[in-house]
Amino acid sequence: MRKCSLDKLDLLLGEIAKSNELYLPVDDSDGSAVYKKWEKGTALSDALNTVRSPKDFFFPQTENLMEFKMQGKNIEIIDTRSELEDFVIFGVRACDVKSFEILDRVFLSEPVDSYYAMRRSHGVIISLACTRPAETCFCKTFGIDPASPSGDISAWKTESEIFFEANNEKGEALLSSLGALLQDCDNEAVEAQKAKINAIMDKLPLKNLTTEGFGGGKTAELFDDPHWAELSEACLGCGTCTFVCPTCQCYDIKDFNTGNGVIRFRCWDSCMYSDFTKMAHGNNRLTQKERFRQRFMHKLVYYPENNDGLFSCVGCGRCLAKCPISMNIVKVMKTIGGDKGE
Amino acid sequence: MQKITRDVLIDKASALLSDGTVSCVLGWKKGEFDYDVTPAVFTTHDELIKDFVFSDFCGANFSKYLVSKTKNIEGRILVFLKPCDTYSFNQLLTEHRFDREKVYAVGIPCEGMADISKVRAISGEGIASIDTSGDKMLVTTLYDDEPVEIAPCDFLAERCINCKSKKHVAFDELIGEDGDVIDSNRFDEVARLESLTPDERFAFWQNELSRCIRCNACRDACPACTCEKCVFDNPASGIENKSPANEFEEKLFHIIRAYHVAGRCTDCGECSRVCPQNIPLHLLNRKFIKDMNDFYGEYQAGAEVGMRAPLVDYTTEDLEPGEVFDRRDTDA
Amino acid sequence: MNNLNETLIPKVGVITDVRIDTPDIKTFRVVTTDGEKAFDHRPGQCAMLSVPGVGEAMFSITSSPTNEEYMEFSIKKCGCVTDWLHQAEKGQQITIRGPYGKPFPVDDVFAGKDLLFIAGGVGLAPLRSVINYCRHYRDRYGKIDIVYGSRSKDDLLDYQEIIEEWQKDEGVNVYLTIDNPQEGWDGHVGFVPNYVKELSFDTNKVAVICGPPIMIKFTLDGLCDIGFDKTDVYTTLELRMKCGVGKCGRCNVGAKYVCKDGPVFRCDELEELPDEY
Amino acid sequence: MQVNEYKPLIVAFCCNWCSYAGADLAGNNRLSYPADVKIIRVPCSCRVNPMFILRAFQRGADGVIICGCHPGDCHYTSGNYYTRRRMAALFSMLDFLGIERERTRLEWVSAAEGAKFAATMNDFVETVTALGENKRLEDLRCKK
Repeated sequence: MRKCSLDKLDLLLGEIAKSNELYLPVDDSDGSAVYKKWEKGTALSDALNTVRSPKDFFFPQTENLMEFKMQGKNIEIIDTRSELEDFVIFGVRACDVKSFEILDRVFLSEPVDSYYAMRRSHGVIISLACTRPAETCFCKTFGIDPASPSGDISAWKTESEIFFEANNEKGEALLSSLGALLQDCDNEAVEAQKAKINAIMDKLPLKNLTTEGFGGGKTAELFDDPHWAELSEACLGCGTCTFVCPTCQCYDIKDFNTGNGVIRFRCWDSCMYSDFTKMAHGNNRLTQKERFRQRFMHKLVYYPENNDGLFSCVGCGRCLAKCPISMNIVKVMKTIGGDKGE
Repeated sequence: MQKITRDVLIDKASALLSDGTVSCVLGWKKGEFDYDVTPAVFTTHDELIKDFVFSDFCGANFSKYLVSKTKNIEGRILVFLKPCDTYSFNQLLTEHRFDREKVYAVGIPCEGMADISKVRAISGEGIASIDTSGDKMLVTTLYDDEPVEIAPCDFLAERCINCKSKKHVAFDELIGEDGDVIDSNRFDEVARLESLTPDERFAFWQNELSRCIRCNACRDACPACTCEKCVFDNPASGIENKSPANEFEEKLFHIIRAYHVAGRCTDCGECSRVCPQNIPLHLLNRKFIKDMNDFYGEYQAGAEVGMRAPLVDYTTEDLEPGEVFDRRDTDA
Repeated sequence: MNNLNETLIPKVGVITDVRIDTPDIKTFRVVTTDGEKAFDHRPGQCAMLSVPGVGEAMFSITSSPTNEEYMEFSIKKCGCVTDWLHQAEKGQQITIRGPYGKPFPVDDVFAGKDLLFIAGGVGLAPLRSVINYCRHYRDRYGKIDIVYGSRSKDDLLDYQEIIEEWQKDEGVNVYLTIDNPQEGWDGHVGFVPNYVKELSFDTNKVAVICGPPIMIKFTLDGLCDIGFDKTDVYTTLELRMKCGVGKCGRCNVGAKYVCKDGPVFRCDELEELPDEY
Repeated sequence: MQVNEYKPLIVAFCCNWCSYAGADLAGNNRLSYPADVKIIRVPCSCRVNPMFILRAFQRGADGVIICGCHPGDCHYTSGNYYTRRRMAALFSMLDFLGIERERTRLEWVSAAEGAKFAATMNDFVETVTALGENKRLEDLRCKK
């Protein structure tokens, strides 16, 4: 374990930024936190988490896939990608680090998505333990420990110091490169910090939320649950929950005619949108109830069924905070899951 | 705090349910916390007792729900309307979006609704409970033993601080006393932006709109956006339902969204309330409202049923677009 | 083979022949710019065809894998991409990627069995690939029965091939039907599900159904009525797809992705999935 | 260097019944206006959807001008009155977003006003040339 005093954090970030692009949560003009590129004087946000999840780094909201040049009947396909530089994401919370594992299972399973894989291989993740979990947090439900985040390097912030521990070679290489800015230390302070966080975790209102009743093989039982209709009743069909979600990974592939060629790009899509499954001859999810059900069944049943029981939710609480009508996965889990009739 | 209590509303709803005036009630359902209420339809007294809430966090405008909820129902639906909701209600009636006979509207007074992000900014994250029964809001967090006191001026949503009317313009029945149209300062921020240089305005909007994630929540929550098929749902538009690829598409979406409701927007402020990225979208709508008031005379969408909006009307003596700027420049 | 590392980047294909099958179905012959087959596939698999600027869509490969020169796609005009393709002429380039999906189990389950193919309308397109595969390796399979119906005589796909080749094959029986009586048609008239029941096949065979959802549903019911077991009946599904590799998240039925786990499903498997297709 | 050679691309939406004929007349009378003005004929100036204007900017226009019949002379009685209100609102909104107000213009040009058409175009091109390239409503993907 190594440490650095907080007043030297700026120097440390500057050192990291010398050889890598460095991104970290900073306070935005509207008061919320957002990942931004570090420049001299950029301060780490004190907010618990960013509104947009860090999935953007590996799975950007819009990404060009290729370009086509057309002449007469002929088509030329141009791969427009350029080589990426290494980059570092600093201050990723435990829940968001876990979300990368969930995305990896989709994009890195055969056939590998090379766009995602390339970004993933160039990114170094420095996680940061939470100090002030919010009432909307329920990461424990999915077995995530906010006091011990994973990532290439784990970090803990106390009142006066910041502690680092490398979790793999990639992380070790980065920490070593920072040389004298870091001092070796024992893990006493970090252990104390962990204990403090865990004490708070026991006070969280959603601490007893359970995944009981969900998981692979539950399709038949839950698909026709009568509660879907009332849960989805007020749903506006907007894409807020899907776009702030760190694990939502559905995308669309579209063409844009620039006037001198066609750019094929992919962008986030939302199962909440009415045209998500619309085909030339019809739509198999006609009402918001079906679209709503798809989102939660995917996270709580379909995904675990295909991924050894791993749920596709990390309990970050973004959808709880941002849904315009305050409908969210917690309400769904409590209504149709194991807590039924609580 | 709200002057009217949950109990009064439940009594009213239960009475109307039991005498058969209405078959269901569109109301607010309590959530996990003290602030996350969800619009819901109640059909029995027991359901109301169990889940109905009314507090400073019941900001959602119910009028738009009537478009879908009045279809396929037996009897009438009871809806509670705050003064600003009644304007949207009238506007939707003007556009023949729902059947008035299917609705029983109960006007309720509103003391202004809270903006949870403002509350959070003061109390800090980790809200354990919120007491809205007193004049000041008492917020207890997981981290402090003593509650934080927040005054209305600090927690009220922007749209409520600049409330345009406490008067109900449509109802079948009113609970409490009706208020008046208020001479609010709602156009001050628009005027401030107008007084900036074009470069400053460009920088302001560039920064605000760059946060847009195109979740479409502003459109989906807007009571004026009730097209069966929106241009932003049409694949042929090239910009349907998808994230903005660049700054141009951000602007395109927001200009067209605001433009399409120009003259029909009642300034209910739902667009800004639902925006997950806190973009002050209502300023775009207010700009149109302010312009139309300036150019064509005062007009409040939804004030009465059947009014003709400025953009579907004309006089032979209207200003030329060029004169618009000349006039503003001489004013300034 | 498609480069696995670049699943989303297609190859350029050339339309070398366009055959007008019915008033709204054309069959396109596609090869790469080198004049070769774009990739190998198995019967029942699909490919993503696209017209840059118009869109990309999944189509079943209707030609048999045993055809080593080119691939064929029978495409009904019904949306943006298909409208555009219907206007395309010989020599037009498009893009192609694949193959996608799970094929029919032609080499294990089907081997040695009597086969019954039931198709309606453009639903013959995915089956033609299997039928021709089985005809090619005729000795590996038992008797082959084909029931094919369409709205009218003019709407029968691959009519020439059916008359001139399939019907002449030994051990292959073709039963054609059209929905309504028509001048110049002396064959059977009636809907496919009813015809299948009338024909009352013996049940010791594997059946494959493809057609409009309503036809599949009634035909399956009909087969069950005459004693077929759902474990012996296969069908193929179609839903909106974008990536073709089970990642874009829209073609799932329950936990199964049609592009990856389908499009071929055994009817008993299908029954376990939620009714959302 | 390039600034000197800069020639703006102008899109002119012209009403079929007046301005388009006005443009014809300008041509017949050998009145010159810059070739960078691309005319799009519309059945009436009120056919111009705000989206058309934004699209024109997206596709590389540096200025967009809408020409219709003089108020009172609309072939469809009142189309241009609506245009006037719509464009007043839209131009004001573009200005509110900080987009140069001089890039958009509405002019009334009758079929007899060939000279006015040419003069209007010359003036508009001059104005937009002075502004330079459209940077605030551009779509980089559409630039070569």
